[in-house]
Amino acid sequence: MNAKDVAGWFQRYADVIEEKKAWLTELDSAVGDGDHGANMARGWKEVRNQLKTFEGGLPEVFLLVSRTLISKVGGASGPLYGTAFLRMSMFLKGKEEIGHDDWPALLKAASEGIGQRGKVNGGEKTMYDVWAVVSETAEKRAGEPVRTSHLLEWAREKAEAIRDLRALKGRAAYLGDRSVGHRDPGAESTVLLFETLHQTVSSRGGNGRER
Amino acid sequence: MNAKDVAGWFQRYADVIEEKKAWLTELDSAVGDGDHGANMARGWKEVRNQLKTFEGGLPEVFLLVSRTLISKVGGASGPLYGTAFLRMSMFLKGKEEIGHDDWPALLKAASEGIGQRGKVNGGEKTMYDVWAVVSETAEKRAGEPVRTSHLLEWAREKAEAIRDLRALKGRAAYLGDRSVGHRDPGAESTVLLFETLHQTVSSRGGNGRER
Amino acid sequence: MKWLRKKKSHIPLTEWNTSIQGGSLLKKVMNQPEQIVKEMLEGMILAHPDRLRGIKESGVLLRTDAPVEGKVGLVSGGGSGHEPAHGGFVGKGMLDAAVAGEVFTSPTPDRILEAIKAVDSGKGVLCIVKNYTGDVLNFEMAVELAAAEGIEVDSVVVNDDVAVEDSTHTTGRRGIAGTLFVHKVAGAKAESGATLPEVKETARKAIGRIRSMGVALTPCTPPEAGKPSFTLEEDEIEIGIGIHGEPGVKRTKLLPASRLVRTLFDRIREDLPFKAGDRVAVMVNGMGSTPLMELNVVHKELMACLREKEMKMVEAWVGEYMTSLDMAGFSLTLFQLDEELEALLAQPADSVTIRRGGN
Amino acid sequence: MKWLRKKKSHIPLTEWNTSIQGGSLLKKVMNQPEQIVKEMLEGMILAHPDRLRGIKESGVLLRTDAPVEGKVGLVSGGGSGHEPAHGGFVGKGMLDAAVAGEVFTSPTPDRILEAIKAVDSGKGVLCIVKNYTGDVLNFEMAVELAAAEGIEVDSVVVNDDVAVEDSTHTTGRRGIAGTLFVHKVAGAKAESGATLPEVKETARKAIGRIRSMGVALTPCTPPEAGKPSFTLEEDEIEIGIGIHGEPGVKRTKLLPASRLVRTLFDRIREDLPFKAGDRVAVMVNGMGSTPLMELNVVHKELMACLREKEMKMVEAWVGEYMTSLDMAGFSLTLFQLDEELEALLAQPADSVTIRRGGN
Ligand SMILES: Nc1ncnc2c1ncn2[C@@H]1O[C@H](COP(=O)(O)OP(=O)(O)O)[C@@H](O)[C@H]1O
Ligand SMILES: Nc1ncnc2c1ncn2[C@@H]1O[C@H](COP(=O)(O)OP(=O)(O)O)[C@@H](O)[C@H]1O
Ligand SMILES: [Mg+2]
Ligand SMILES: [Mg+2]
Ligand SMILES: [Mg+2]
Ligand SMILES: [Mg+2]
Repeated sequence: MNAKDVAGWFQRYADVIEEKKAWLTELDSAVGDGDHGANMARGWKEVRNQLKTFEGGLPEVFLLVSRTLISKVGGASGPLYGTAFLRMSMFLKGKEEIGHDDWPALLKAASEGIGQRGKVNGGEKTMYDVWAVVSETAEKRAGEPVRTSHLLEWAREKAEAIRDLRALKGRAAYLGDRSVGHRDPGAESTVLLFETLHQTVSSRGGNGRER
Repeated sequence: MNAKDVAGWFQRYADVIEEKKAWLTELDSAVGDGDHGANMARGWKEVRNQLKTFEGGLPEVFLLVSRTLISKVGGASGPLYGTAFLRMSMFLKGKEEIGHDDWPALLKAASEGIGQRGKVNGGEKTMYDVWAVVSETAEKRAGEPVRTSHLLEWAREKAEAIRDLRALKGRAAYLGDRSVGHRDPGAESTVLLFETLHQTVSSRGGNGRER
Repeated sequence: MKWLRKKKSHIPLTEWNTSIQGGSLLKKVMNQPEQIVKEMLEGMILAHPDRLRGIKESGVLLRTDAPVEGKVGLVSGGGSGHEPAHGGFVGKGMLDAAVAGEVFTSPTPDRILEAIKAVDSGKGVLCIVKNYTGDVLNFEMAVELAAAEGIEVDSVVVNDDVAVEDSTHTTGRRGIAGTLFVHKVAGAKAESGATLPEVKETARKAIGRIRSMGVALTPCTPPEAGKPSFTLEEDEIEIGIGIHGEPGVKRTKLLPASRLVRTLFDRIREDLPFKAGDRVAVMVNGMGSTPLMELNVVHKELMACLREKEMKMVEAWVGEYMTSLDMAGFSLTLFQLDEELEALLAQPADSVTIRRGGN
Repeated sequence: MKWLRKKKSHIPLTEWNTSIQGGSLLKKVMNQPEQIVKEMLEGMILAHPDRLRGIKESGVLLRTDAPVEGKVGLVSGGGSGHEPAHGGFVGKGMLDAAVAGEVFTSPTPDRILEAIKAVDSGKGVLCIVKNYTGDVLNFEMAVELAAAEGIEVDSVVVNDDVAVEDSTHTTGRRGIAGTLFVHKVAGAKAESGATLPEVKETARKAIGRIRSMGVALTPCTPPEAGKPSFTLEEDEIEIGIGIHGEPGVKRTKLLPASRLVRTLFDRIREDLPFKAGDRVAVMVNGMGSTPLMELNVVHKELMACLREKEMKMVEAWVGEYMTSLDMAGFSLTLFQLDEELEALLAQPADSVTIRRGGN
């Protein structure tokens, strides 16, 4: 994927966030303060605006997203996603394309960023769990080509699996046992990110590299 | 009526006020602030308490009621009824009985007291209208014996008649035209006073003087 | 949740929340509704022992240093349910005493008399009364009783509510939140050592220049009555509402803040009338359950109205001053200042609610 | 009612009260919900131009005289909807800046950074942060950015809410109304000319001695969400509620004030624990729509609890300090003082909400 492909991915994600805003908010109402949809929509709307006039390389498009999310989203998810995209931008410095082999390290950079920022190690029932499983599984398979369909599949499975956990971080933690059974909003918005990645790659048709 | 008869009247009135408290409050809710029942009940409960140990003459029993209402009722009705009973007490100074011929002047004293205190002349749709009609009609009939059944009848008729007026004084005045059609709480509690007077006199059975 | 479970089982609600009519529960933080005024006054004194003391069983709150030698005493009061009015305005530079009646019921003359006696230093006492029949009558009787006891005493009646028609044949305008500006300027005047007629004159001048009007979004529920004082539909508001939940002058659909403020402002402005070049103090007064966030939005809109009419705001009170229990809504007050009033308003004050240093 | 009728017909509600979900109307005094924070901040500045100025489009309120030479700057903030927190506590002896985010949403690092830069006089800046993941993360990033720009900057995190279990593996306790006591003592310390590490140490000491817990009688309704943040039955309350309407620790039937206060008091007292002989400051904080009358009843009950446990109250804040929009309910805070903290609490302050003269 080059800068243009990535910009397409982010545009698509911005659309999906707008569309799923109410749903994300509903998930957050059950376990948090009911603003995850509004928070994300505020940030990604601005990303879409910025992308309209954007002309830059691969690391710059990630940096643009990072800065925009950090300065527009607020709440917990702003700094967390912001850090993830910042770390990815740093990893991509000097590159013009994300190749097959880049995915494990790229995802690791993002996932570690979230883990550090959020002070989580996994199992706290946050978006980190999804990022971590995607990054770790990709790494374990080192050598095999990473397909976006796999990333999506792992993300979905994890988001589903952590429903039964008790939240230990973020606002949902205040619920204690009452958080069990509910979806985590940040985990779900992360799944959507991989879903749109996969859609973007698939719809390019093209060389099948990513399929 | 001597002091004992009057004490009996007031005791009976205190009972009736307790019983009709909710109704008076309801009337006041429609046109005022919904406390006339509570106000009156607070005052007359204390009157009943005081009467238990009371031993004094005719003016003193009126004075006791006046003082108690003034210091317990608050609102508009406290000073108004308090003034009425004070003026009656003053009129009865030196007397041991209320005779037939005393009624017109006694009621006039009360009615004038209320008129002065409330700065009303009649027609403002307040308790004064009832006191005034009773006093004036009794005066006009000078010479004829005043029966408590008449007092009650005049009071009832007036309270009914003023329903169709627009209130000009008291809280109900803020309603403007919207007060038309509603009963005035103070007028109704005044009717009850004459109703219990009549009941007291009737139940004495006795010499029929008052019937 | 061991800490909750280990208590013995809950007191049945009917044992304390009993005076509720029609069986519906009153969601208030209280014990017996009949005790709420007494308990509130106790709480206020306990919270501010340096500023307030009480007269037992009388509903009277006093400045700790009352009577203040060489100063005219100021007494105000009325029914409870308007907190912080009036106890929150007792202190140096404002009231010497506040008399609290039952909820929405004027205090009785004997209690007002106690307050008058307690604050009289020999220089006389002025009562500041809101224009409601009950308040007027009870204060009037108290003033007569105090005069009979040889105290130099007088009263002024505040009637700032432009929602109500004014006429000598009627009860006239109600006294609402603007009363607190009267406390402030009369308090500063009294503190300066002025005589009773002088303080009264200042208070009267202020009253002539203060105009207010309110709006309710929801009714309030008196603790003893146990049900709302009136009803409003989901999308209805009542413009010109009184501070006891008395009906207002007009029901209308909910309006945006800008429209709502302009409606009240126009009526207030036209009434005096206020005019270009006027220097004014403003009050945006919350009715009890309207958040400060919304009151600040109201203030912003009010400032736009003032700018448009070229009036100059020199002082703003934005918050809860004269509430109506848990009513949602607000009132606006404009106070047309002259040199004396502006200076008095800026004088120091040290009450629970209004505090300002010397400047 | 000519004055109303002569206006042109009402703006349809849908033109402004539009973001309402499920079609139900939001009974709030507002214009567009998205604008409410901005309009509120404008209103605050317009009401207090002598105390507050703003940084355009940033949600930052500053002391008019910031940066104050030779003084450590103090910055706090968080989501809006808690008014008067935090803008009401900006002023001499308290905060130098407050940063307001959207309703119930932490402000972003760039805005916090602007505040830090605006109050830094070269003596360094301390951020006072409530313990919510969003607040902590955004302030943390801002502190990193400020440090990168060469500003001496640090932060403390307040976590006074005993309703939430504390553990290093979890988010830990929330920061609620007790935060305002930290503003007061850290503010006084900074005003004394102390260094950043000294101010931080005082703030940390205070945090270690402050405990709070709240209860909700009704939920609150965020203006953009347009529906209550949670639901409670007619006779139900939620004990241990957070200030954003996050679920509390326990639902129970409505209790009389005395029981309710004792429940919170016991939990708070046992936590530190507070003990006989302690000198404490207390805060009875209204959540937004609980009348001052009820808060004073709560205070009376709290004083009974303190007396019983032989604790000495030396300062009481009874009113609205850290609200949750229009939620009904209250929180209690106890602050165990030592000599330094008691003296700092008594120092002068001149913010919109807390004002006290020199003494
Ligand atoms: N400490 C943390 N580490 C990682 N992710 C977290 C952490 N705290 C919260 N989150 C994520 O953030 C999401 C909530 O985001 P959002 O609702 O936008 O912010 P807020 O909680 O401040 O309202 C949660 O669903 C969770 O996935
Ligand atoms: N100025 C007045 N003159 C005579 N009666 C009055 C006047 N104002 C009010 N009232 C009477 O008082 C009654 C209301 O009494 P109440 O509800 O106890 O006091 P409040 O109006 O202070 O709540 C009215 O129904 C009316 O009859
Ligand atoms: Mg959230
Ligand atoms: Mg009444
Ligand atoms: Mg009344
Ligand atoms: Mg949030």
